Order: sequence, then C-alpha cells, then structure tokens
Amino acid sequence: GGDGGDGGDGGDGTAGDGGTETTGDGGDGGTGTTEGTEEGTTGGGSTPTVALSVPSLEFTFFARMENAFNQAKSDGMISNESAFYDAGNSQSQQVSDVEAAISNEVDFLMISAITAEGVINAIRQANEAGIPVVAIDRNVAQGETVTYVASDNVQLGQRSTELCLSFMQESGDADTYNVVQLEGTPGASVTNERGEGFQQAVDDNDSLNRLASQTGEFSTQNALSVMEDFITQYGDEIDGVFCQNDLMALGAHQALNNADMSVPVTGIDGTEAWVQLFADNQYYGTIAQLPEEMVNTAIESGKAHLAGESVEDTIVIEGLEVTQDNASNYLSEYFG
Amino acid sequence: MTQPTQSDADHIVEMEGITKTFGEVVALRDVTFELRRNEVLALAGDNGAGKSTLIKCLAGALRPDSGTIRVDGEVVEIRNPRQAKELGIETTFQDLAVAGNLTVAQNIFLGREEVTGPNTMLGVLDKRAMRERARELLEDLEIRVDVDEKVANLSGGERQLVSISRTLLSDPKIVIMDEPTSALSVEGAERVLELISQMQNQGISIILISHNLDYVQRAADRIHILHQGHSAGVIDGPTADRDDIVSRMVGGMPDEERGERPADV
Amino acid sequence: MTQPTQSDADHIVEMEGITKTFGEVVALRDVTFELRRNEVLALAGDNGAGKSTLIKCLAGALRPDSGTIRVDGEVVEIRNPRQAKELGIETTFQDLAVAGNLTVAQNIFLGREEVTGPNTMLGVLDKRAMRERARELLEDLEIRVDVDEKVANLSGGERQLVSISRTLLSDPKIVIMDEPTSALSVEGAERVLELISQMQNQGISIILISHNLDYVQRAADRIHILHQGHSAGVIDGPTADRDDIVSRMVGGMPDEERGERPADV
Amino acid sequence: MSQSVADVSPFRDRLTISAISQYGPIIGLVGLYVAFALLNDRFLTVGNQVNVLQQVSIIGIMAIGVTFPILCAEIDLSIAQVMEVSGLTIATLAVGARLFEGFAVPVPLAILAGLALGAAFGTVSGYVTARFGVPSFMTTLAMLFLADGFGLIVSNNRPIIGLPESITAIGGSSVFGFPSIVLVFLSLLVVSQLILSYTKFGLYIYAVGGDRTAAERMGINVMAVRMGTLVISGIFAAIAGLVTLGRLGSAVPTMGASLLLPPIAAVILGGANLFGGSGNMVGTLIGVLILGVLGNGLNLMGVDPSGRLVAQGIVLMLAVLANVVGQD
Amino acid sequence: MSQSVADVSPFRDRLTISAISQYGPIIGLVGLYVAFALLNDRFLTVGNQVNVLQQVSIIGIMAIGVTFPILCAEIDLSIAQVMEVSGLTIATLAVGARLFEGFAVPVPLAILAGLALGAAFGTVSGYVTARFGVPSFMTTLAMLFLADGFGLIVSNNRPIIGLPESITAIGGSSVFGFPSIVLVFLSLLVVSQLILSYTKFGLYIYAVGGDRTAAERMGINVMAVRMGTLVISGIFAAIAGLVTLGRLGSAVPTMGASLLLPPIAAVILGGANLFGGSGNMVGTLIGVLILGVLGNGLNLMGVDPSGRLVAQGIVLMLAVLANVVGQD
Ligand SMILES: Nc1ncnc2c1ncn2[C@@H]1O[C@H](COP(=O)(O)OP(=O)(O)OP(=O)(O)O)[C@@H](O)[C@H]1O
Ligand SMILES: Nc1ncnc2c1ncn2[C@@H]1O[C@H](COP(=O)(O)OP(=O)(O)OP(=O)(O)O)[C@@H](O)[C@H]1O
Ligand SMILES: [Mg+2]
Ligand SMILES: [Mg+2]
Repeated sequence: GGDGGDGGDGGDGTAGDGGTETTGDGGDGGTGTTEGTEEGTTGGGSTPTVALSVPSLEFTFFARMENAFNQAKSDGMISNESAFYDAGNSQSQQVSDVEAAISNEVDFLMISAITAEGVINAIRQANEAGIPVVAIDRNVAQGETVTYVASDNVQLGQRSTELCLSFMQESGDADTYNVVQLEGTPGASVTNERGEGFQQAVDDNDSLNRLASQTGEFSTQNALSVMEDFITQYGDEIDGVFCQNDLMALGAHQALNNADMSVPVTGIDGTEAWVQLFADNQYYGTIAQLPEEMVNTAIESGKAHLAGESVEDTIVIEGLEVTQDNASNYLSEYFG
Repeated sequence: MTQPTQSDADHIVEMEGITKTFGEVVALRDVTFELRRNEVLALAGDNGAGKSTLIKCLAGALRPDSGTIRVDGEVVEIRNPRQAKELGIETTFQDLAVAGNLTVAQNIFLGREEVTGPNTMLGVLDKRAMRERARELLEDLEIRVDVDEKVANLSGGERQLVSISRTLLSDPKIVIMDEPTSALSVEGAERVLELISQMQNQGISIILISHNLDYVQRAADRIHILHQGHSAGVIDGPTADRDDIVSRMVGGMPDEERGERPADV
Repeated sequence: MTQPTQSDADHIVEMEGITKTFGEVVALRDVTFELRRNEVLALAGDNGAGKSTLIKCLAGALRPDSGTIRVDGEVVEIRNPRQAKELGIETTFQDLAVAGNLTVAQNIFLGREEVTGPNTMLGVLDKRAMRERARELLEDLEIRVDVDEKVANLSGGERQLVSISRTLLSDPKIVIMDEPTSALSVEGAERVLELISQMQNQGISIILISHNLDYVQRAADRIHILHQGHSAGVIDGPTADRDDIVSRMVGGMPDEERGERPADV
Repeated sequence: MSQSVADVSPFRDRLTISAISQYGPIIGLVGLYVAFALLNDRFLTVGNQVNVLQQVSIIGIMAIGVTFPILCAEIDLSIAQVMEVSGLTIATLAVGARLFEGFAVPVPLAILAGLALGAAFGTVSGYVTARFGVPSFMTTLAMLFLADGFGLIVSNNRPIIGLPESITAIGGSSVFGFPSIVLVFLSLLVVSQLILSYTKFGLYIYAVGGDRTAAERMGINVMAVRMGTLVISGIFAAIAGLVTLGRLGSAVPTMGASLLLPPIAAVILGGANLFGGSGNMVGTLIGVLILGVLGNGLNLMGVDPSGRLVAQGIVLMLAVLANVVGQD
Repeated sequence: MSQSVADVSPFRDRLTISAISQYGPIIGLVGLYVAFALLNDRFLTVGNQVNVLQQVSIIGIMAIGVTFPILCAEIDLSIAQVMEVSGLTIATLAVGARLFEGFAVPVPLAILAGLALGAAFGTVSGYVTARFGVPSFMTTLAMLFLADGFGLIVSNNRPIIGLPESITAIGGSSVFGFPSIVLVFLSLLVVSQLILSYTKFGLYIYAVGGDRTAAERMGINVMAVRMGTLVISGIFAAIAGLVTLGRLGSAVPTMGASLLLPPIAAVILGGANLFGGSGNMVGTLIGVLILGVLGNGLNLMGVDPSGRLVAQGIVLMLAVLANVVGQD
C-alpha cells in the first residue's frame, strides 16, 4: 500500500511549539538568512529572474504569497521580469505554468503544487532544463528540488485541534469534549494532511471525541450549510468546531451565531477576516501560516543555491498560533 | 367482426377499432380502415378529421390507445417508424420528415445509406455513389435542386419533392402519402400523380391523403372518408359523386348507412 | 423607369429591380413588382420560382441584395417583420410562423396583446379578454379548435387556419398570404377565399400566392407570374387564359413581351 | 389541455404551462421527503425545514434569475462570478475598503451600484448575443472571466468583514422568526412567476424560446427579449450576491465558487427545457428544493464525503426518473 | 453551397459542413496568434508551440469526446469526473493499491478496465436518457456525482505514485521528439472526424441532432445514436484520464477539477451549435487551440491574475465576435 503522497515529507521538522510571536522574517527556518549579495547568478546581475507558481489566488494564502513576491520584486531581491503564475486550481494549468516559466528561462522556479504528484513531470522538465526548483507550502512527490519550504499541514491540523481542545477545557469542565470537523476539498492533499493532524490530536487526547466530520470544500458558504445541519443533528452535543481553514471557520461562526450557540471554533491559515472576529471571542483561534516568510525564505534558499551554497532539504515555517490575545498584533504585522 | 378472415387475402392492411385520444381530445374513435392489395385508397376529410392521426398509427409515429392492426393478415404492433419500414410501409408525412441541416442527397438516402464494406453503424458511406443516384433520381422526377444543397434552404415545394422522392428508393409494399401535393405547382402535382400510378403498376398499395378532390378522384380507386374522428364510409373513387364526398366530409356518415358495415368492404 | 411618379397613387407597393441571391443560387433577378391599391394580386410560379423570397423581402423576413421598395410612394427599408407591420403589412408565411409551444389564443394575439394598464413590455395581459375574442374569432371563421390548445398539437390545416386568423386582428393596409390554403379542406379554402374578398371590400390590398389556379383565377384581379427568379409578366385575373398562365410558369415571359414593360402596369 | 378547464379563468394557463413539468418534478421531491423523514427524525422538524429553505435561498435566487434565459433558449454561465463581484462591490463600497478605500458611499447607493453592475454584465453579454448572434454560451463565458477578474480587483482578493447592519439585515435577519433571506427568495420567486405568467415580456420569452424565427416574424422584438433575459439574470445574480453578504456576515472573494452548476441544474431538474420554450418558476423552486433537501438530508445522516457523492448521484438519477415517469 | 463545388467528390461535403463554422472560428485563432507573436518573442518558438499542443491535449481529448453528444443535441456534464475516476482506476489497478490493494492486474487489463468504466458511465446516462427521455443534462449530472464518489473510493482520497512506465509512457513520453500526448490527441481527432464524415453513425448524429423527430420518422435508430454519443464521450473522458497519468506522472484524486467547462467551451467556440446538428472536429480543434493559446500567451507575458482574467474575458469576447463577423 504505497501511501506515498501525503505530506509525510514535512512532518519531521517540528521544532519548538509556535505560540511565540515570530516577529521579523524567516526566524525559525533552518537556513540562515543569507542577506548578502549573490555572486554572478545567471541571467546577468545579482537579482535572479524567478517564477512562482501557485494553485489559486482564490485562497488569500496565495494572494499573500503574491504580495510578498511583488514586495520582493520591488525590494530588488528578484528581477522585475520575475513572473507569478496562478493555476486557477487546475492541475494541468499548473503544469502549463511551469512550462511557461521554463520557456522563459527563469533562474529558478518556486512552486506550490496543487498536489504533490500532479507536477511530477513538470518538475522533471525543469530539472532537465537545468532550472532549480524550490517547493513552497506543498511539496512535490518526485524530482529534484533545492529545498521544501512549508508549514507542516499535519502539525497545523493537530495544533489547531488541540487549540480548540484547550478552549473547550477553558470554557467548561467535562470528561470528554465532542468536536466536529469541517474538511476541505475531498482528495486534496491539504485536506488529507490536516485531517490526519486532527485524527492524531483525537488519538493523542483521550478527552477529545470526534462527533462528526463533513466536507465544507474550503468554502464559507458550504461550511455554513454543513454547520447548520450539524447543529440540527447534534445541537448542544457539539463542544467545539475544528475547521481545516479559516474561511470555513467564518461560516461555522455564522451558523453558531444564528443558532445562538457559543462554542470554540478554530481554523488554520490566519485569514484576516477570521482573526478580526477574535476581538470579541476568546474561544476563537487559528494557526496562522506565514506565506510571506515562506516566499522570502524560498527566494533566499534559491539564491543561496545559485550561489553554490548548500541548502537544507526541508525548511519548516512554523505556524503562528493566533488567539484573541495576539490578534491585533498579528493583524498589524501582516495586514498593516 | 362477423367478417371471416377469408377477406384477408384482399386486404394488405386492416386496422380495426382504432381509437386515439390526446388528453381529452378524441382524434379517432373506433375507426376501421382497410387497404386492399395494390389499390390506391384516398383518405379524405375535413381539417382535423383525424386523417394524419390514423396514418401515423400505421406508420409507427403514434401508437393507438386501442384497436388492432393487421398487415398481410398478421396482427402487428408498430412501435416506431423503423418497424413500419421493416413491414414494408414507407410514409411521406404531412409535416415533412426531412432533416433540414443535411443535404438533399443525404436526406434522400437517410436510413438506407449505401456503404462500402459491412453495413453496420460504422459502415463507410459511399458518398459518391449516393450523390450520383440522388442526382439521377431528381432528374428523373424533373426536380431541379442541387443534391448538395441543405434541405433547410429549399423552397416549400422543393422540400416536399425531396420528401416524396425518398419513397422511390426503398422497395416498399405500402406507401402512405399525407398531402404530398399541398405545396406543389400544377406540374409538380401532375408528376406526383403519375408517380402514384407508376407505383400502383409495380404492385404497391397506396394510401393517399389529399384535400384536392380532383386529384383524389383521378388517382384513387376508393375513397375512405373521415368525419370528426369517425369513419364516414368508403366510396368508389372514379365514379364517386363529388357532392356525396363533400357531404360526408361535412356531415359524416349518411344516416342510411349508419350502424351497418359499409357494403363494399 | 420611364414611368413618371404619377402612377404612385395607384400603387400601394412598388418593388423595383429586386435581386436576391443565396450563395450562388439566384432566387430573384431584377424583379419589378407592383401592387395596386385595393386589388388582389396573385403571385404564381413553379416551385422554386422565387415567390416566397419576393414576398419575404416585402415582409421584412429577408433583405434583398439590391433594388428599392416603395410603400405608398415612399422608399422604405424594411429591416425586420416589425417594421413591415408598422408599415401596415401583415403576412401569413408559407412555413407558418406560429409558436408551437403557445396556445391558439396566445398565437392569435402574439405581438399585439391586449393589456390592462400601460402597454409596455411589462404590461399586464388581459388574458380573459383575449381568450374571449379569440374564441369569437374562431367561431366566426368556423374553425373548431380549442383556444387553449397548444398550436403544436393542432392538425396541419388547423394550424394554417390559426395563422390566417392572425391577419384579421390587426388593421393592415396590405395583406400577404403565401399559400394560405395549401393544407385546407375544400370548405376551409372557400372560407379563406371569402375572407380575402371581405378584406378587399374593407379597402385592403392583397397579395395571394397559390398553386391552385382555380382559386387564383377566382380571387385575383391580376396575376403576376414568376419564372426561375425572373418576372414572366402580369396578366388579368378573371379573364386570363389558363394555358397562358401555365406556359408563362413553365417557360417564362413570352418572347413578344420581352424587353418591354408589361403593357398594363 | 382539457376543454372543460378552459373556463377556469385567470389561473388557468399557469396551470397549463406547469401541468407538463410541475406535477412531474414534485414526485421526486416528495420521494426524497418521505425517504429522509423515515431515515432521520430531525429532518422533518420545522427548524430543519427552515434551514433547508435558508440554505437553498442563494442558489434559489440565482436559479430564478437563470430561468429567464433558459426559457428563452439562452444560457448564462456568468451568474456565479457576477454574484461574487456584485457582492464584493456592494461590500467594499459600503465599507469604503480595498479598491474603494476611502470612498465609502451610503448603503442604498452601494446596493444600487452592485445591482447596476450585475445588470451591466447582463447587458454586455445580452447585447453581443442579441445583436451579433454570438451564442450566449460564449458571451456569458467571457463575462465569467471578466467578472471574476473584477472581483479580484475590487476586493483585492481578501474577505471584507464589518459590514453595516443595514446591508447584512437583508440576507441575515429574521422577520417574525422567519429568515429574511428566505422571504427575499420567495418574493422574487412570486414576482418572477407573475412576470412570466401575466406580462407581455413573460409571454414573449416563451415565444422566442420556443421558436425564435416564428416569434420574429410575428413581430416580436426578439433582440430586446433575448437581451432582457440576460439582464434579468445578471440582476438576480447581483441580488444573490447582496443577500449572501447577510447570510455569511461578510464578503468572501470565493463566495461564488461552485455556484454555477447547481442553479442551472435546479432549473432543468424543475422540468424546464434546456433548449428553451418550456418551464416555469414553480418547477425551479422544486428543482432547488430537491438539490437542497438531498444535501441537507445526507448531512444530517452523517454520510461521509465519498458516500455522500455516490448517494447524491443515485438519488438524483432516481428523482429525475421519477419525474419523467410521473409525467406519463 | 455552390453548384460548381458539387463535383469535387469525396472531400466535398466535409467542406460543406465545415464551411459554416470552420472558416469563422479560425479568424479568432489567427488574430490571437498575430497578437501574441507581436507581444512576446518566445510565443512563436517551436518549443512553445509544442508546449501549447501539449497543454491543450487533455482538454482537447475531452472536447473531442463531448463534441459527439453536443452534435446530437445532448450534453455530458460528467466528463471531468469520469476522466478522474477512470484515471484513478487504471492507476490503482495497475499498482495494486487502495481499493485494489493486493489485486494488481497487468497494465493492459488495467487500461481496459478504466476505459470500460468510462464507457459504463456513458452507457448508464445514455440509456436512461435515450430510453426514458430524461434530459442528458440531468443523467450526466447524476453520473458526475457518482463518478466523483467512486473516484474517492477507488483512490481512498490519496494520490497514487510509482505508476509503471508502460502506463505513463502513453501520455508522458516523446516520439521522435514529439510529445506522445499530442499524438494521441491528434490521432483521436482524425479518427473522430473520419467517423463523423464517413460513417453512417456520424451522419446519424447530425440527423438526430438537427431534428430528432424527423430522424426517427426517417427510420433512424435514434435511441442507439443518442446513447452511442454518450458512451463515446465517456470513453474519451477515460482516455483523457489515461493520458493524464502520463502527463502528471501520477494519479491525483482532484485531477479533473475545473475540467468541465473548458472542453465544452472549446466545442462551442469551434462553431458547434449547443442545440445540436452542426459543428465538427476541426472546429473543436480550433476552439481548443483558442483557449490554449490564450492561456499560454497570457502566461508568457506574465500578466497578473486579475489582469489575466480580465484579458481572458475581453479577448474571448473579441475572438467570438471575430468568428461571427467572419462568417458573414
Ligand atoms: N399531439 C396532439 N395533441 C393533442 N391533440 C392532437 C394532437 N395531434 C392531433 N390532435 C388533434 O387531433 C385531431 C385530428 O388531427 P389530425 O392531424 O389527424 O387531423 P387531419 O385530419 O390530418 O387534419 P388536416 O387535414 O388539417 O391535416 C385534431 O383536432 C387535432 O387538434
Ligand atoms: N436560405 C436559402 N438558401 C439558399 N437557397 C435558397 C434559400 N431560400 C430560398 N432558396 C432558393 O431560392 C429559390 C426560390 O425559393 P422560394 O422559396 O422563393 O420559391 P417559391 O417560389 O416560394 O417556391 P414554392 O412554390 O416551392 O414555395 C429556390 O430555388 C430555393 O432553393
Ligand atoms: Mg393532417
Ligand atoms: Mg414558397
């Protein structure tokens, strides 16, 4: 049973727990921040031309990557010809995007794959063309990469679930806490990994009981409807809600609100709108991903590689736990 | 019903007790209709009398609510036009069944294409041969249309001629023509009447529906008249009195005949 | 062309030098056609002669490649059937323009519904009134169909009658009828001929296309004959020699008339 | 089609048009109700039924809108993105955020702008379709891309929260304990059915949808009708965007995701002909409910995602079969 | 429709059918080529053109498949999910993983099973449609759900890697330096066009699509034709799934995502009538290329996502307009 795919790659890193505030850039990663100049990269000049391919800008996460990418461009970290690609959630579009980058002869390619396996051939092509590849956020299953810069989705799922558990414990004493899960798009690797993290948390904590789990397809609206149905079916049995992303947490919140229920809800990603909601709810939280740092770290790793330095195989960007306490800090830090 | 089956030999088609309703509209009520072997039988009647409905039941385009159909003495169920064709029944429908998006040649051969190789759904069409034959056929009939023209682009009469020419290609036992001359010029209609008598000479039995009583009287051996979904009797063609036809069309079966089976069946 | 404009008063419609081609098919070549005020003008010709194409140009369903159209002496461009209607031209098309998915009453009133309140697109239909009037109208014409029946469910003749009855509701100056009797029974056709003469009495000018020369001769004041897209002359209706009509339909303009304008224009 | 019903006056022909489709689809719906009522005790509770209505309202409003073009033998593929961009525009304008940073306008104006935007998309695709004969499939596909792009630009691709109460109340409040979004949905449904049944425009939609050439020849302004239906569906999509703001309590740039197929499916499920000329709003309501009840029931039963998909496939097939058999 | 062309024999009527659509759509494509060639120097390179072909191949194969039902006035909404489930089935069977843990079968058998599965979905929707008159929109929508669910079950929601070379070679190798996937696409295109142009079945598709009742009355087995087109589109979707394995180098449970609209759009863009009866494979090829070139060109130019969407909308609108104007 070759369950080769699902994110096992990133699972190891798991350095210190992320309750800290992680100001500044790229603090936690493995490699040092080689800020200095790069000697003679290809393409003429110290600023390489790079490409960043992401699955879909429909997710704010990747939009933030785009912003960081553009910021890097205007900061002169990468050349102005550097290109950003949005695959619009289409597997084959992403392969096409990579091919476009290859024909543009970029100095290195950063890619956040829709699925680790979907880009195997594209990566192989890049390898054949001698273009280094840095995987961001989602790894690739096969092919040469310089490094893999990412949060660990299994860990994010587990931490968010456990954050939810701690909220539940704070809000009331009980032997067991019933949690419902809103899953992402079926079959997507993030869904699998975060779900795995959720399951680990349930397995690790005897007091945690999985009441129900249904797909909300990462969409606020579907999450809202599913949550309404959970409320109809389980009502007060629900002690907490774990959402595989924050957009679904928005929907879950809305459903609970409409039903005049107040239970802990946690998400993943650190979406601005969700964090803004924390202001008046101490039992809401999220594990924020830090795409800006991923992009910056990835660029640095790529440049380091071009400069002939060795780069670690995996760089885990720790997720940042955001709750009511640090919400406003977080917002001003990343959404200014 | 008292009639023994001995008459079968004379009748190539016998439809008995045909009733067909659409919702609450009764289009046909207990109609009995018989077509003799090798005759031209005209079916006449006012608009909405049920003529087209009756022949559609025989052509497989409609299924009667009740009644039996015998072809060549055997009871048959005609579920669709393909089955009718298998029984040797070829029909020209009033609302012409032609495929407007196909060419004249394609329409003429549709459903019985000439193929090279095995005649399956994936048989390879012998287009050249079909075009040739279609062209000859149209020339024979003095129909001046391009075989490669799309039928949707033809004039009303031309379309009707194409539809009629379809009947010539198969080798039918029974031909039904529902208003074949309605859109034709005088010459066009003449040619169709000739065609009908040619077909009769070849041994084909023919049902002709027409509102043109001149044509009906010229072509038909007998005339079956429908009135508001009921049979209004069968009379001899050439010798028929025109007033008799019209009065049956307008008023139905004359009282004296009512209740008895038409004498000449 | 040498004719001065004084004749305008007599002609409600003048079409001059009308040419219409479809790809390489020339349907009309330089046809000149004149309709006198309050006359019934028949348009005759073999199948595919161009009759329908010609009247479609006048009815706004087709636009000629070249030529001018004058209505009431004024040059007009008729871009679509709505403009024709605004000019007072009401048409019954050969391939009946009826909406099969609507009811008889809806079809009769389509495009000129009775509304309560302001007559805009969002005007509220006065369905009861329309149904009533439709029912009366059909009774007047002795058309036995249910006003609430969908037109797709009617028999061929019934559908044609519905289409014809549409002309009665508007208040047209010019009525064009393309084969209005083709699917009608003898009685149905009689009623339509009566209708035509009634309309003439009301001062309407009428163009009638028909393949039935009896009807044409009975109804028409003059007969304009087309032959393969060319004009084959205009002759008087009632007094016309039937052989003359047919020979023009088959052979075109007699040689002696060629080159000159028909004498009686 | 009975002669005897012919005199039952005003309501009569709504019944005629419906007769074909309406009493069919309802069999599938009733079957679903019976099945879920037997399988789950909470399904038939008032609360859950109100929930279902609430859950289908957005799709429902879009389905009503797209019923117009479908009846007219057109299609509108842009509804999901137009819904999104209109909602985002209303939100950003009202809050004065993102593209309109610092340009907050009064709520009514923001709403008007959003609806006008929806209408504008419909106008463009409608005009190109009606005037140049480009299939609406293509013109509205182009609008899909355009609206999607504008949505990204307007929202800067981030959710907008903190919407004024006066906006969220439209789709997110209760009126006598009944969700306002459902009231909006049902009122639009009634108004639309009235338009179809009782106005010239409604009649013309059927005429054009049934046979465009015949309608043209009978003197109907076919261009106006075709364009009109696409404008209406644009406006309804915008309204759906507006009420979504209330339902979600925020404006999310992905709120239109996967909202194209369900509304159109609801219309067809409701017995409308994809090729135009027949169908009505009552059918659309039934179609919307079938989809909604199916999803809700399976959620309540806690079927896992793959089982849920399989069940949806099978039940949908049975429901449409029941509908067709029911019509015979 | 000229009389003079009438004698040019065998190829003649392919030209007739095409004439309407083919020379139209090509204007939009040529326009795109000219524009991108002027805007970007890498666009017209051989490498990039091969890339474009490679990029459109999967959508292209699905588009060819769905052209059959569309010509026949049917639609197939299940192609993306059928593509997915077939690909996943082939992969899991060949590797012997997930649902088929320990039941690895030889590659040819796995492929056969995948294609048979695609055909089976088409057969079910086709049968229900042709036999009971349920619109194919609904039956294939049901198949969409079913196939999606089966895909999750077969793959256990997880990607499958380590596919045997003999499978990935079909869509992922080079033949004389030319990508095999493109060869598969073009061969299928040619075969399909030949079927349409030269077989009875092809002719019957047009006849049924143009006027189903007339075709029935002329004695065509309408049921078989309608069903046949849906079976074909199922098989083509399965083939697309097969070559996707080679293109991606793995089988991914979400590989069909957002692959429904593009193939259908390509068919319509290629001049086929959504309502049946006209269109052809050459048109579909042009439609596929328009979509592919548009995406590729904008990618090369590095337009940002919102600008890209807006550009796609505008260019698409211009392309379809050009096509229609070109036809006049
Ligand atoms: N599908 C249908 N639904 C409802 N009524 C129908 C349908 N088909 C036919 N009818 C009705 O049945 C009656 C008989 O119709 P039919 O077409 O057989 O008449 P017909 O004798 O052929 O008339 P015509 O000479 O006008 O062609 C008509 O009153 C017609 O309205
Ligand atoms: N849209 C079209 N495309 C190509 N050819 C056409 C088109 N419409 C008409 N034609 C051709 O133009 C010629 C004249 O057609 P038209 O319909 O005017 O004939 P008609 O005199 O009305 O004949 P009929 O008595 O049969 O109705 C015919 O040869 C016809 O094939
Ligand atoms: Mg009839
Ligand atoms: Mg004509």
